[in-house]
Amino acid sequence: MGPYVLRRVLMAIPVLLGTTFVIYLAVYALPGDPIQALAGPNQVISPSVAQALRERFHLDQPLVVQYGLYLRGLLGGDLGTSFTGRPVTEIIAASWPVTAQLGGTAWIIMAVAGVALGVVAAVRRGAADAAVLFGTTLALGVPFFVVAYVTQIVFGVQLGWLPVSGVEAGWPLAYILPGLVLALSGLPQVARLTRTSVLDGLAADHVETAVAKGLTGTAVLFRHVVRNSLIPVVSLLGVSLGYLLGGTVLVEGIFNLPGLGYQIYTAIPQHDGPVVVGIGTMLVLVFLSVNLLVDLLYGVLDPRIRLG
Amino acid sequence: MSRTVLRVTDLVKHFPMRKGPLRRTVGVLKAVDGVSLELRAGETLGVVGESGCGKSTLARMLTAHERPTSGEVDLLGRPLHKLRGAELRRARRRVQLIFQDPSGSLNPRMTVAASVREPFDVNPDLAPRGERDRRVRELLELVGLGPGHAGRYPHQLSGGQRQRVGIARALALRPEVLVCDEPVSALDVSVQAQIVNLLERLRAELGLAYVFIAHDLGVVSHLADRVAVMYLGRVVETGPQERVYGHAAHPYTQALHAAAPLPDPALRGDREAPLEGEPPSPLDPPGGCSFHPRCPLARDTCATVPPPQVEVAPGHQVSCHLAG
Amino acid sequence: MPESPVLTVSDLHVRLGSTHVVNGAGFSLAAGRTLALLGESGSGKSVTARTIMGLIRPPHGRVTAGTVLLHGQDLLAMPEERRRALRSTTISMVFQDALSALNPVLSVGYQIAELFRAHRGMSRAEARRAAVDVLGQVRIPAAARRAGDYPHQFSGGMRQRVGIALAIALRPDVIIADEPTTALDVTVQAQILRLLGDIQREHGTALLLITHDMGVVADMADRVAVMYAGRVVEQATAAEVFARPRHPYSEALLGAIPRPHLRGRELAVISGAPPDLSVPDEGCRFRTRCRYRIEDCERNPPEHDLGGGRSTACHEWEKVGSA
Amino acid sequence: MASSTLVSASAEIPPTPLPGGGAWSRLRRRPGFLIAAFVAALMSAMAAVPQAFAGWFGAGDPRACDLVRSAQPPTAGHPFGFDVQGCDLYSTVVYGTRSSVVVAVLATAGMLVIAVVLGSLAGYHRGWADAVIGRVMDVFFGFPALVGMIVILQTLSVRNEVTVAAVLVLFGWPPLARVMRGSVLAVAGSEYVAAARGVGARTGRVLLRHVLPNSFGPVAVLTGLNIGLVISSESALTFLGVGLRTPAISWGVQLNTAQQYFTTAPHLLIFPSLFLSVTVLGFVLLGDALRDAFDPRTR
Repeated sequence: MGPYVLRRVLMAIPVLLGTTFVIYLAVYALPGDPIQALAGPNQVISPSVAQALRERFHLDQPLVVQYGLYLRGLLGGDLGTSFTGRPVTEIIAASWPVTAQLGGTAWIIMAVAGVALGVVAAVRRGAADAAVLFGTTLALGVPFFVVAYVTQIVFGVQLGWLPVSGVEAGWPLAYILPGLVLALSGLPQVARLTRTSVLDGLAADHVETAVAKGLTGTAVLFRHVVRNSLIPVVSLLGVSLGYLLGGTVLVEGIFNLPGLGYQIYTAIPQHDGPVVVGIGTMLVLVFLSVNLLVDLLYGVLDPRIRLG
Repeated sequence: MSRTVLRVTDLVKHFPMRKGPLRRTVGVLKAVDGVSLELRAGETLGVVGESGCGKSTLARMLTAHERPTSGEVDLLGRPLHKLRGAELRRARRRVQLIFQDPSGSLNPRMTVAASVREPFDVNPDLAPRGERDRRVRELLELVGLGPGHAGRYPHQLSGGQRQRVGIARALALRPEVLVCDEPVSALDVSVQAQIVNLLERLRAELGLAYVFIAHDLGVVSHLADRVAVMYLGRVVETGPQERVYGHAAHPYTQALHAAAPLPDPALRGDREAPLEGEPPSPLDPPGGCSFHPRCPLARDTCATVPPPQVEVAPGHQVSCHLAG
Repeated sequence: MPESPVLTVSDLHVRLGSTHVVNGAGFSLAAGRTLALLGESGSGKSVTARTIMGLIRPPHGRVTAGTVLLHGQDLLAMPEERRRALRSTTISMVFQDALSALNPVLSVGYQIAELFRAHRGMSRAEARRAAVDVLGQVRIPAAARRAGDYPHQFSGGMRQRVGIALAIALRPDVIIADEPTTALDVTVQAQILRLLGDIQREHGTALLLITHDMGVVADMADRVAVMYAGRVVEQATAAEVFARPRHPYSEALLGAIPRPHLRGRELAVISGAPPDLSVPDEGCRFRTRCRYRIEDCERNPPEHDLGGGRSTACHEWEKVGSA
Repeated sequence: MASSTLVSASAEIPPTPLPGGGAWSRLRRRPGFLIAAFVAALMSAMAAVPQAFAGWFGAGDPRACDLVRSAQPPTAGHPFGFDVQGCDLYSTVVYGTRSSVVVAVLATAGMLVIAVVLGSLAGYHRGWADAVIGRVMDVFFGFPALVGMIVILQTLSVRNEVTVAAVLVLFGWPPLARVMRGSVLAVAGSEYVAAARGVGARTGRVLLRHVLPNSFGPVAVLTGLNIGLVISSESALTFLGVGLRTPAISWGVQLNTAQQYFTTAPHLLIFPSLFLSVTVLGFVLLGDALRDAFDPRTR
C-alpha cells in the first residue's frame, strides 16, 4: 500500500501544477491587459489601483517567474484580494461552512440514492429498470437550475413546506431542497454507471462460481456482485464532486445560500474578478484533494490496482 | 538440398518493462533470446513451445511486424531488418504471416473480397487494375471459397472460412514463405483438419515454405519436416521431425512428449510423472541452462553454465549439458 | 451397467433464447468413475454441465424438459433452497478459466473459507484454517501464506489448483470439470489432470469431465458420452469408442486427429458445418455431413442399446466403424 | 472419406444474422428514438431558419418591442406573452434556439475534432505522444468543469458564440478523447491492422481504412448526449452572466432576467425553461437511443 500511496500523491503534483497554470495563463497571461480583464470590460480602474495590482501580480517579471511567484502565494494561502479590498481567503473563511454542508448533503444524497437506484434497476430489470432509466434521462435533460426554480416555486412558494432562501433555518432544514437539487447534477450519472456496472458484474464468470458454491442469493448479490461493481462507481463519486462544486454556484445563487458558490454568483455581475478566480482556484484544489483521496480508496478496494 | 529461403541468426528481442508515471525501465523481458534457424524452399519447419516461450514474437520478427533488438533475418539473401521504406515493403511480400485468431485478423467492416483485394490495392504493380477482381476470385477459389463468399463480412463466416480468407489474402502477394502462428489452435478438431489439409495442398501446388508455430505437438508432427523446440526464448532442440519425435534428446522435449495426452486409452498408465512447476517468467530467466529448475536430470553445472549446442545426429542439435 | 449411478441425466432439453442448445441429452455417471462428455464447440456440452449445476436460469436460458437425478433425487424439480444446499457439498464444479472464475477482489483464502462458513457454519478463523488445509491438498506450496494472495498473483496452473480446491473443499460426491485444462500449457495440463485423478481416487469422487480433446478423454475417462448438436450420440467405455466408434460423428472426429501413421496423408474432415440449432429439425442432426446418410435419417434416430451400457443414436450404426 | 477439403467450405451454411449490423433497424423501431430524432430535427430547423417559425402566431420579429407591454401575460397572437422589454416572448424564445444550437454544434464539432485527432495520436502512436496527451487530459479532468469555465470566461473580454463554444471545448474534450484513445488503442492492436501492414499498407491507409472506421463508433454514439449537455452548460453559463450577453437573444439571458420577476410574471420563466428542457432532453434521448442500439450490454 505504501508505494501505491506515494505513487498517487506524486502523480497528483503535475496535475496541480497544470490546473493552476491553466488558470494563471487564462487570467494573467492572455493578450490584453490582465487588470482590465479581471475587472471586466466596463469597469473603470484608477491608475493607482492598476499600478498596485500590476506590482502585486509581478506583471513586470518574465512569465515563468510570474507563475512561480503566483504559485508560491497560492500555496502560502494567498488567493488575492477582492476589489472591495477584502482578502479572498477571508471571504472563503466566512463562507466555506455553508458550501461544505450543502456539498456534503448533496454528495450523500447523490451517492446513496444513485447507488440504490442503479442496483435496483440492474437487479430487478423490467419496470424498475425502465423507471430508473426514464428518471435519469429526465434529470440529465432538464437543466438543474431550471429544476431549482421549479422546486423553489412548488415546494417553497406554493406549498411552503421548506425554506427556499437563506440559511436561517440551519442544517438540515435549509439544506434539504438545495441539497436535493444539487444532488441531481450528478445523480443520473451515478445511477447509470452503477446500473451498467452491476449488470456487468452479474454477467461475470466468478458470479457463477459463487452460485456453484451454494451461497445464498443475497450473499452472491452483495459479496460477489455489488461489492465488485461499486469499485468503478467510487471513482465516479469523486469525479461527480466536480459537478457538485460547479453546481453550487447556481444552487447557492438561486437559493440565496451564502457559501463559496454564492460569492462567485454575486461577484460575476459586479465584475469582481479576483473573487471569481480566487474562489474558483480554491474549488479546483478541493476537487483535486478529494479525487486523490478517492484514488487511494480505490486502491484499498481493488487489490489488482494496489498490488500491480 | 534445396536453397535456403530464410536464415535467422542470433535473433534477440528484449522488451523493456516500464512502470510508473516516469516510465522508468524496471526490467527486461527477454522474449526471444538468441534464436538461429534455417528454412529451405518447400520445407515446413515446426516451432513448438509453451506460452511465453517467445514463439509468437519470433513469428512477428520473421515477418517484419516487429524489429529485433539484435540479430538478423535473412530473407532470400536480403537482410530483412536492414531494409527501409519501399525496399522493406517489397521484401516483406515474400514472407507473410497467418494469424492465430481468424476473426481478429479480418477487418469487420470489409467484405471478404475487399480484404483479399487490399494487397493489390496497396501494391499496384502486382496486377493491373482490370485484373484484380479476377485474381481475387482465383485466390478465393484456391482456398476453397466460392464466389458467394466474396460479398460477405467476417461475422457472416465460420471460423474455418475466416482462416481461409486470411490465407487467401497472404497468398495474393505470391510469397515464398508463410509463417503460420498457431493457425488452427482456435478451431474445432474437424475444422482444424480442413485447414491442415489446405496448407499441405498449397505447399505442394505453390511450392511454399512454412514456419508452422504451435503448442500442439500432434499438428506439428503431422506437417513438419523439421522441428524446433523453444523454451524461454531459446531453441533447445532442433532436428528432423522423426528425430525430435522419435529420439528426443533434450529433457524438455521429452517432457513435452510425455505430457501430451495421446488419443489412445491403451497407452494410459505407462506415462512418466509430469514435469514439475511452470515456465519461469521471461522477465527473470534462471541462469545457466534456463530449464534447470524444472529439469529432472539437472546437475550442479546446469545452474551456472549455459549449455553448449551439441549435434547428436546429422542436423539434430540439442542445447544440453547431458546430451551427446 | 454394474455400478449404481450417482448422477443420471435423461432427456434434457435446454433453450438459450430461441436456440435449442440441448436436445434430449442423457447419460449417467457411476460413483467414483470418470465420464467424459466429449464434443466440439456448440455441441451443448458446457450448457449441459451448467444446467446440472443450476447455472442456467431465466431470462438467459430455460430447461424445457428432462430430469437430472442426483442420488435419485431430481435436481430440476427441487426447491431452490434445497438445491443450493447440495451445491459444493454433494456436487461441485471446476471452471475452464480460473482467472475469470475467481473473484478478483477477494483473497483466495477468503473465497475457499466462504464455503466452510456457508455450509459448515464455521467461524471465520476455523474456516480460514480449513481453507489453508484444502490449498495444501491441491499441492499449492506455502499454502498458509498464499491464502492471503489474490487470484491475479497466481500463475495459470496454480490458479486452476485454487479452482480445484474450491470444488473439493466440502468433499462432494460428484465433480463437474468444464474443460479444466483447455487454457493451460501442455506440461501444466498434465499436472492438473494428474491432480484431478489423484483426488478422485483418494476421495472416491465421481468426475464428469467436459472436454473437446480426445487425448484428455483417452487419458482420463472410464466412459465417454459423445455430444453433437445438443444430443448424446454415442455412449460407451473409452476403450470401445477409440477401438470401434458406433456413430458416424465419433468416427469422423477420431479420423480428424493427426496421428503418426497419417503423416503425409490428408486428414479426414467432416464436411459442412454444425446445424443451426434455432431452426427446428425432425431428422438426425448429423445427416447433412454424414457419409452413411440414408432416407431414414429424416427421422431422428432412437437410442440403440448395444448392451453393456453402450448405446448409439444412428440408424446405420451397424455399418459404422467396420472399416 | 478424406475427400473434399475444398468443396466442403463452400457448402457451409448460409450466414447467421449480423450481430451488430441490425443496430439501425433496431433503432428505427424504438419510439424513444423517433420522438428524440423529431425534437432534435425540429430544434435544429428552428435554429437554422427561426423566421420560418417565429411568425406562426402573427408577431414574428423578436426585436419589435413595446415597453408598454412589458412582462404582460399571454394574449391572443402572443401565446407566450411579452418579456420585460415588451417584446413578443414566443419569437424571442424561437430566436433563442439559434444561439444555443449554434454554440452546441460548434462546441461538439470542436470537441470531436480534438478528441479524434488527439485520441488517435495517443492511441495509435503510443509512446511520448500518449504520455503528453495523457498528462494534459489529467489536467483538464482536474477541473470541476463549470468552475473552470466560469473562471476563464469571466476574464475574456469578448464573449460570443465562438468564444463560449471555445471554452466549452476546452473543458469538454477530454472525456471524448479518452473514449477515442481507448477505442483506437484496441483497434490498433488488432490483428487485422497488423495484417494490413503485413501486405504493405502505409500508415495513412491503415488509419483511414482500418483504424478510424472501426474506432469512431463509441465516440459518435456520445455526440447526442454531448450536444444536450453542452446546451445545458451554455444556458447555465449565460444565466450566470459569463456566457452570451445581450443583445444576443438566448435562453440563458431570458432566464436570468426572469429570475427577478418570477412571482409576478412566471411566464417569463416557464416558456424559455420549457424550450430549453425539451431541446436538451431531445438530444439526450437521441444519445441514449444511439447508445442502446449500439451497446449490447444495455439490452
